[in-house]
Parts: sequence; structure tokens; C-alpha cells
Amino acid sequence: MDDLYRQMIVERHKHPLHRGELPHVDFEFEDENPFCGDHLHVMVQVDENNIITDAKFDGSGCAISTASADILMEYVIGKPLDVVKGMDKEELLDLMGIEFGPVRLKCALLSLKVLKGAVYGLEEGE
Amino acid sequence: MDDLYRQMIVERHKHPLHRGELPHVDFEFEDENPFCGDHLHVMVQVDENNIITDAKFDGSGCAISTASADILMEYVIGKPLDVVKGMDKEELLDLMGIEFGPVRLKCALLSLKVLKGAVYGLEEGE
Amino acid sequence: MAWDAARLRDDFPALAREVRPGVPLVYLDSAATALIARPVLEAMADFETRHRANIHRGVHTLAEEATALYEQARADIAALIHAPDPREIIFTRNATEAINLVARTWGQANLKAGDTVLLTEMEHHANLVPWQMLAQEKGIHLEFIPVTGEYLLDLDAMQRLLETTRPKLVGVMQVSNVLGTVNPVREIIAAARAVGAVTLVDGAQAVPHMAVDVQAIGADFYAFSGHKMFGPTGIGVLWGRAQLLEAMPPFLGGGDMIRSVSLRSFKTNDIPYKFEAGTPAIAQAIGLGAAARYLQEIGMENVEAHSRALVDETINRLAAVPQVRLFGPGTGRQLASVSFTIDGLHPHDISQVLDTRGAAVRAGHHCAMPLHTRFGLPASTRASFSLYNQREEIDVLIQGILLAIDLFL
Amino acid sequence: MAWDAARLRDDFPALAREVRPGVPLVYLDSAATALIARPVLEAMADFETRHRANIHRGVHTLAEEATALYEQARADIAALIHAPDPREIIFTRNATEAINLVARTWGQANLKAGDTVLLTEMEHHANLVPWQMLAQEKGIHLEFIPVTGEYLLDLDAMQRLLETTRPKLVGVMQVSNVLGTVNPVREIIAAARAVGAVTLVDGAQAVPHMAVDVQAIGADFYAFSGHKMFGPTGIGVLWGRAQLLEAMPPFLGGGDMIRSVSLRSFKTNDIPYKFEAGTPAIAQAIGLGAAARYLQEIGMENVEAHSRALVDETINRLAAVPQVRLFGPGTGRQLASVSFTIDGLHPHDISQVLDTRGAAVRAGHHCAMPLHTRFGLPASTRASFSLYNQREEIDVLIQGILLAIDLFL
Ligand SMILES: Cc1ncc(COP(=O)(O)O)c(C=O)c1O
Ligand SMILES: Cc1ncc(COP(=O)(O)O)c(C=O)c1O
Repeated sequence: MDDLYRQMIVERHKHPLHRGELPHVDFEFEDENPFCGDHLHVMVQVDENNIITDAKFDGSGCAISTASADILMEYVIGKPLDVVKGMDKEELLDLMGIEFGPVRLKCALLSLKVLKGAVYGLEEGE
Repeated sequence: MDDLYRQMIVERHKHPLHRGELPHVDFEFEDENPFCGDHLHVMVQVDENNIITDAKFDGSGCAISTASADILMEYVIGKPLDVVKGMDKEELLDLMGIEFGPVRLKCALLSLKVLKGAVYGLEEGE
Repeated sequence: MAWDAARLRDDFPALAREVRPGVPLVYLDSAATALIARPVLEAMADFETRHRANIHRGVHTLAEEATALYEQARADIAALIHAPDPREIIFTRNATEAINLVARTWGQANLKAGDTVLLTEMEHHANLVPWQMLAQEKGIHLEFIPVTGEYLLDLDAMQRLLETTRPKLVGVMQVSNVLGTVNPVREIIAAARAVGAVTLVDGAQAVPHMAVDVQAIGADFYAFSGHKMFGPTGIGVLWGRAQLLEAMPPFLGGGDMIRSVSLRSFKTNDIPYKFEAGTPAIAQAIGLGAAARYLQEIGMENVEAHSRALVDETINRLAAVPQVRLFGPGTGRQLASVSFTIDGLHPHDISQVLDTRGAAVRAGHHCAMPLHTRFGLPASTRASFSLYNQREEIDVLIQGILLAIDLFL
Repeated sequence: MAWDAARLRDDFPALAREVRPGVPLVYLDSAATALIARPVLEAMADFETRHRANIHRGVHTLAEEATALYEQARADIAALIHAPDPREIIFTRNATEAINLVARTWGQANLKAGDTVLLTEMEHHANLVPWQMLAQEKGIHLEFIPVTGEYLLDLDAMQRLLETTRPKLVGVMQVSNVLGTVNPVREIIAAARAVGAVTLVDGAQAVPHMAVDVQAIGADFYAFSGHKMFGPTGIGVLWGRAQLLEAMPPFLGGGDMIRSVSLRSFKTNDIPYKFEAGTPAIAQAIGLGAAARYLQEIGMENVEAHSRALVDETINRLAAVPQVRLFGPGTGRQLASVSFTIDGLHPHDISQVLDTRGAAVRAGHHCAMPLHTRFGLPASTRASFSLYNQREEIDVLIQGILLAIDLFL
């Protein structure tokens, strides 16, 4: 992973824009990556047209999973739920603009996994 | 295995001196080496002082196990039973005068194993 | 690719060996263990000297590289046998462990007292003993598809056995390691599936010699060994349908096969990791991936054609020796192995005489005692052929056999 | 032998690696997998290119040579751990399989519902999950020797547990792969035997770092892995007392582990073959034999002293970094591994930053989730040391950690 991108990840991790609580939550989900001890909680608010009006995350994880969650929240705010349902991992990786090895990939993709869990209304551990 | 000894084994195998049946048997035993399909039957006759007066073998095996049996019978005839009980594998290998690899060693030693079975009065398969 | 025998032989460093001074190696024992190919050695050396690390859990460069190489090997092996999904490739020690894995997981979960497992009379011990152990433990029945006097599976008898015993599992070898018989596994599996049986193919002697397509065959499980296909020892493969594998309980317990562990319980990982407990044979898996790529480059059609030509010529020349009794279905119907017996001449002695000429053949029951028993033979001698063998080596074999006959008979 | 660090490093080809241009490898992950030693690579290359053949059943020269090399490796490994008899050395894939073997054979035959198996809270998953699986299947109880706040086994609690639960088996690791704690296995085993328990020692982290004498320890079973002791992947060892091994049922079924086979039954072979079904990891066993000889030449006392010096210095220097929380009993009481955490800094990020400096450390739970849970940690970072490490590498580690703190906190 090259230094330029690392800097972006460090910044996002230190100063995430979308970490926190939502006053009203329409969808939420949490999951973990036991290999890393990462734990992520994602909350989503939608309007009557199922457009995402706000999204936040919470939990503890490495810089990559935190940065990934922050970038993902930023990206989905203002988008229809259906678009989020259709998102694939390439899209998120493109947003991050970094190539990950097989192990860190799991960290980078945890946020999408949890977000999908939320919008598809899964039970935890499913 | 070098050619000179091989010749001895071939001769013993083709023209064994002690293959056959005994009219009267005091001790006998048979066993096999399932890896090779070798099968050996050894018969021993003793006098009132437990001196071996005759010994023969029977069965089917490779040249090495046959030669070994033939050499062993020749060696024990005229010896006290106790001497046979005390024989170890080095003694037989010395008689044959050949070094064997780990696999053929089993063939070379089957005769001693069966002879010991006979003089110790084992049941087959013990 | 044109068949370039000389170049091919160059790919197998062991062929430079002289058995003793002046006596070059004539290796006719590939059915037991094939020689290792140079690209396999190179792939392993590259891992060991540049990327050596444990896999899956490490973040550092070597660990990431090692993980990527290991998973690439899985994909390369999936490609070789046309498995639809690399997650269906489970690394084991050898074909034997692969079959035990099926018996101990699928069998443990799905077979109960009174159930039947249908095998064949020509199976290798690897596809007999695991089922015997399960039979003993659980009270299942074993039945066997008979072998005909022509050394083929009796398919009429099989059909009757399928209908009368309604087996839960049918296990069959694709190519016999003794007879060389190529069994019609596709047909057998179709018949087995028609009565609802799950099917397992022992492909240990097929993968090194012919194109294998597990989907076309229609099997549920397929097992083979790395060391018989120019790969390293210590690695084998079980392929299984993802759906079946997912439903199966785990095999061994430990690291990697778990998702999480507490003191008294654990959650299993996804396939294939669920079945790979502990640090796997990383270098050997990478070596096997290289073997799979090597075979695909040469082309399995070429490999099979070469092996068949040598086998057929050997059969024809042995048939011309009056003392020789061939043990197999004959030209056009055998792959890789040619076994035979000579009355009054023990296979060990044949092998030993051949060894003085540099020729390595195998003597014994070849881990198929029941097959030998079926034909009243304690043992046989087997010459087996592979892509690096050449016609001149058949001359050495035949001359050695004639010498043994002359010496001993 | 005088300790010649430069010559030693020469024996490990992977140390020539630059992680990226200009950044040499600083390998501090030997507890996961140690680098492979050149004599090991050479022994395996010699087998693969000169003696490659299947073992035990072949009469030809290569097969005899291969068999002799394989059995010599068994004897060399027996010598390393002072096993009284090479027949007590069983080759497995890894330590994990070795422990599973005990659970599935000795455990299967000797444990029944209500029996207790006593383990420790610091065990690796390899010595937890196999017993959990057996517990689930047979209704046995698992109990655990607690770990004190000083990261040592609580021997008083152990004594009470031994007396109250009367375990049938006590399983304990000799050296912790996380804490570095060296457990007093001799004392533990004496106490366990006093209540009639059979004992199993997980020696995966001991054999590479200290002199091991299974007879002096008094254990019944001892398990370890080749890849952690400079040997190849794909090979491990179970040592067991001959008398116990002889009484145990077989593990996997197939070739080599049998004496004879008919269609519906088999007779098992003698030890150790009884437990080695199918073609074993021949080249890897031979490689491991070379590793054992290599370690004996260097002298385990030298290996241990070197590793302890590096560990103690690392602990001292880490203790001077205020943000670092050490996870282990401290200098003089740790072997090979130094683990730590930094509040607010995920181990993955530490590891990633270290990787940019060429340093390979491990981040995660190191297959000891219950131990981490016990101390409320999701994960830790571990630097582990081996005979090829040198003091300068500690500098790289410390600087990298300081950089990570600077970047992320
Ligand atoms: C203490 C301990 N036991 C067991 C194991 C398992 O070793 P392997 O993965 O080689 O089976 C390890 C290595 O991770 C270990 O450190
Ligand atoms: C047909 C067949 N099945 C299974 C095996 C067992 O292979 P391995 O010993 O590598 O497990 C062999 C090889 O001996 C074989 O020829």
C-alpha cells in the first residue's frame, strides 16, 4: 500500500466524518470480523422515498475498516436504498482507490457487508 | 545386491536342499508376509536331548526368503533347540553374507521368524 | 504443442540419475509415485526462499504473498479438473486422507446402521479401509461391484446391486492402479444418482494421465494425490460440491477451520477452510498448483496419448513372452499400468533383477489385496508409464524380464 | 560451537529478500512459521532429484533409498526430543493433526460421557477445538487451568482442579505462542500423573527454541510442527509412548497402515505405520530430519540463549514506550514471543506500518482467542524471534512502533 493512500486512510481514521450516533434509525446492523477483532455498527436513516438522508457508523476496528466505513457512509448519503442494495465490492474499492492484499481486503469490505446487512434487514449473525 | 551373492540365492532357490515334508514333526509353525504374499511353513524334528535331527520348510516365497529358509535349515540341523531360541537376525544375515535394504530384509528374515515360532511353540498369528 | 520427448525428460531432474555407475534409471513406477517436475521444484523454491510465511492471518508482505500463492494454487487445481469454484478444492495430505475426510464427515453425518456403501472389487485400500472402519463403527453394509474375468467392472451386476441394496454412497476408482482399467465413471455415476446415491471417485490414477472434468463426470466427490501427478509428496486434494461441503460437519479441529473460539465452543469457518485445520502444506499446495499448470500446458490429450502408446506396446511385447500372464483388460483398454505374473517367479525377484538393469517396477499387491485375492494371486509385478517414459525403456523392461526367466526358471 | 550470527543468517536464504527495493526483510514472525534452513532445502532437493520414489513396498533401488531416508529422519527426530524409540515418532501434517490424532484415537477409545479433560486458558486453538469436538460428540467435560494476572498458569488452581475433577487427560502447551510463557510441564505432568491422568504436551513453540526431552518431562504424548522449526510445511510429529500407541485404534484408513486387507475387513500394521495412512509426506519428513540434525549441531542451549537475549532486550525497550502494554510475564520468563497492545491503535495498523519498514510481525488473536478474551483484548501484536534474528532488528521494530504511534495517535 503506497504512502499517499496510507495518508488518506490515517486521516479518515483519525478524523472520521460519519462516526457517531443517529437520533432516528430506520435500518441498522452490526457484525464483526473475528480474525481482527473488528466490530462495526452501521445506522441508516431514509426519507419517504427511501432515499438515504443520513448514515453513521460506530465500533472499533483498524484504520482500514474505519476509513472504509467513513468513505462508504459519505458515498451513500443522498442515494436511494436500491442503489445501495446493488453496490458491489469493486465500487467500494474504487472509492478507496487502494489495492488490498487478501487479508486486508476483509477489513476494507467489512463496512459494505454490515451496510448491506442493515438495508437488507438481516438479523445479526445471519 | 551384488551378482555373486545373487547367484547363490538363485541356486538355493532353484535347488533347495531342505524343502519338503518331514515324516515325523516335533515342532512346526507357519506364517506369512502379506506385503509380498510370501508364505512359509517350517517343520523341526528333535531327539531326546532336544538336538535338532532334521528340519524342512515348505511354502511359496521369493528367492531371498526361500534361500534364507534353506540356509537356516542347514544351519540348525545338529544344533540344540536352545541355540536356535537364542539366534538373532544378525546371525542369519551373516550366514547369507548379504546386505539387504529395508524391504528385502523382511523377506530374508521371515524364515527365522517362522522357525522361532516353531521352537517357541507359538500359535499361528500370535 | 508438439510432443518433444527430449525437452520433457529435461523437466524431470531425477531422470539424470544413474541407479549405479553406468546404469541409467528406467523409471517405470510412476503409478506409485511419479517423478517431480522442475517447474514444481521451482515454484516451491520460490516460495521457500522468497515468500515463506504462514497464511490467512498475517498482514505483512510475505504473509500476503504466501496467502495469494496458496489461493492461486487452489484456483489452478480447480481449473485442471474443471471444478466450478476454487472453494470446492480442499487440500489434504494425499488421496487417502481425502477419502477418509468424506467418510468421517459426510459419512459420519449421513450414514446410519443398515445403510449400504457400494464399492468395487478393484478398489485401492484407500477406498476400502475408511469404509470398513465406518462400517465397524456404525453398522453399515459394504457391497462390491464385481470385476469380470476380462478385468472390467460388471455393470450388469452393478445395476442389480444398485436396485437391491439402494446404496447411500457409491465409491469407485476412475483408473485401476493395478489393471490399468479405465472405468466408465460417468455411466456408473448416472446409474448411482438414479437410485439417489452420493458418489465418490478415486481419481488418483486418472488426474496424472487423462483430462478430468468433475462436472462432466457428475460426481459429488473426487479425490487425488499430488505426488502421482508430478507434484510434491504431502499434498492431495478432495473436490466436493459446495452445497454438500457446506452441509458437512468439520473434519479436524484447530486453527484456520474456525471463525471464532471460546473455551468450550467454536464456530466453523466457511469452505474450504472449514476442512483445513492448522497450518496447511503451503509450499506443497503451491507446488501442486505448478504441477496443474504444467499438465495443462502440455495438454492432457497429449499426456494420455503418449501413455496409451507405451502401455499398448508393452502389452503387445509381454504377450509375446510365453511365461507371462497379463493381468489387465488389454490394449486400448488400459491406462498407465501394466501388471503381470510369471508362474514360479516371485514378483520381488523379477523386480530385483530388473533393478540390476536400472528399471524400477513395483512388486506386490499394490494396495489392492482384495483384487489380487479375487484372481488367486498373492502378488503381481507392475510397470507403469508416464509422460517422461520412452519406447527404448520398454526394451530394458522386456530384456530384464527375459533375464529373470532365464535365471530363475 | 561458537555462535556465528553471520554464518547462521547465511543458512536462511529468505533473509536475502528485500520486502521492497531497498527495504530488507526483518522477519519477526517465526512463531507463526519460521524461515526454512538451507540444509533442509538441500535434503529435500536431494530426495526429489535423486531418490524420489514411494516407500515401504518397493524393491527397486530408489524405493529402498527413499525408505531408508524416511526412516532415518524418524530416528533423527527421535534423537532431537530424546524419544527412546523411533517407532514412537508418528509423522502428521502439523501439530494440529497430531493433537487431533490423540483425540480421535486415544480419546475415542478411552474417554466416555462424564469424563474430564483438563486444558489451560492459554492453549492454542489446536489444543482446544479437537477436545471441544470430542466433548460435543461424547459428552465429556472440559476444564481449564486459569492464567494468573502475571500471565502464568495458576498451579494452585490446577492442583484443586486435578483433585476435584480427576481428569482422564491433561493437555498443556510447553511454551505459549502469545505470552511466551514457559510452563513448568514437568511439574504439571507429575501432578497430573499423580491423579492418574494421561498427559499431552503441545510443544509447537518449544521444540524450535529449547532442548526438549520427552522422557525427562514424563509426558505420554508430545506434538509439534515442522514449519516452526526451520523445516518444511506439511509435516508435523506426534510422539507417544509405544505402549499407549500400540493399544490405540488406528486413525485414518488406507495403504501402509494395514497388514492385510480383505473386502470387508483389515488387520492393522505395527506402530508407527498404523497411524500413517497412505503415502506420507516423504520429502517433508526427510526435510524435518535435516532440521533436527541442524538444530542439534547448533546446540539447543545456544538457540535458547540467543532467543532469550533478544526477547529480553525487546521487552525492556518496549517497556520504555509509554503507550505500549506488554502482554506476557516479562524478562527471564518468556521464550521466543513478545506480544503487546497499544490503546487506540489496532494491531493490524501497527503491523502494516512495520511492514513498510520491512518488519514482519503478526497481528490478531494468534489462534488463542480465549486467552485474549481472558484479558479483554480483541487482538494483540506479536514479534517473535529465532536463531537468525539480530539486535539491529529490534531497532527497526521499535522505530516502526514509534512511527505507528506518531501516525495514528
Ligand atoms: C502453541 C501452538 N500449538 C499449536 C500450533 C499449531 O501448529 P500448526 O498450525 O502447525 O498445526 C501452533 C502454531 O500456530 C502453536 O503456536
Ligand atoms: C487408485 C489409487 N487410489 C488411492 C491411492 C492412494 O494414494 P495416496 O497413497 O497418495 O493417498 C493410490 C496410490 O497408491 C491409488 O493408486
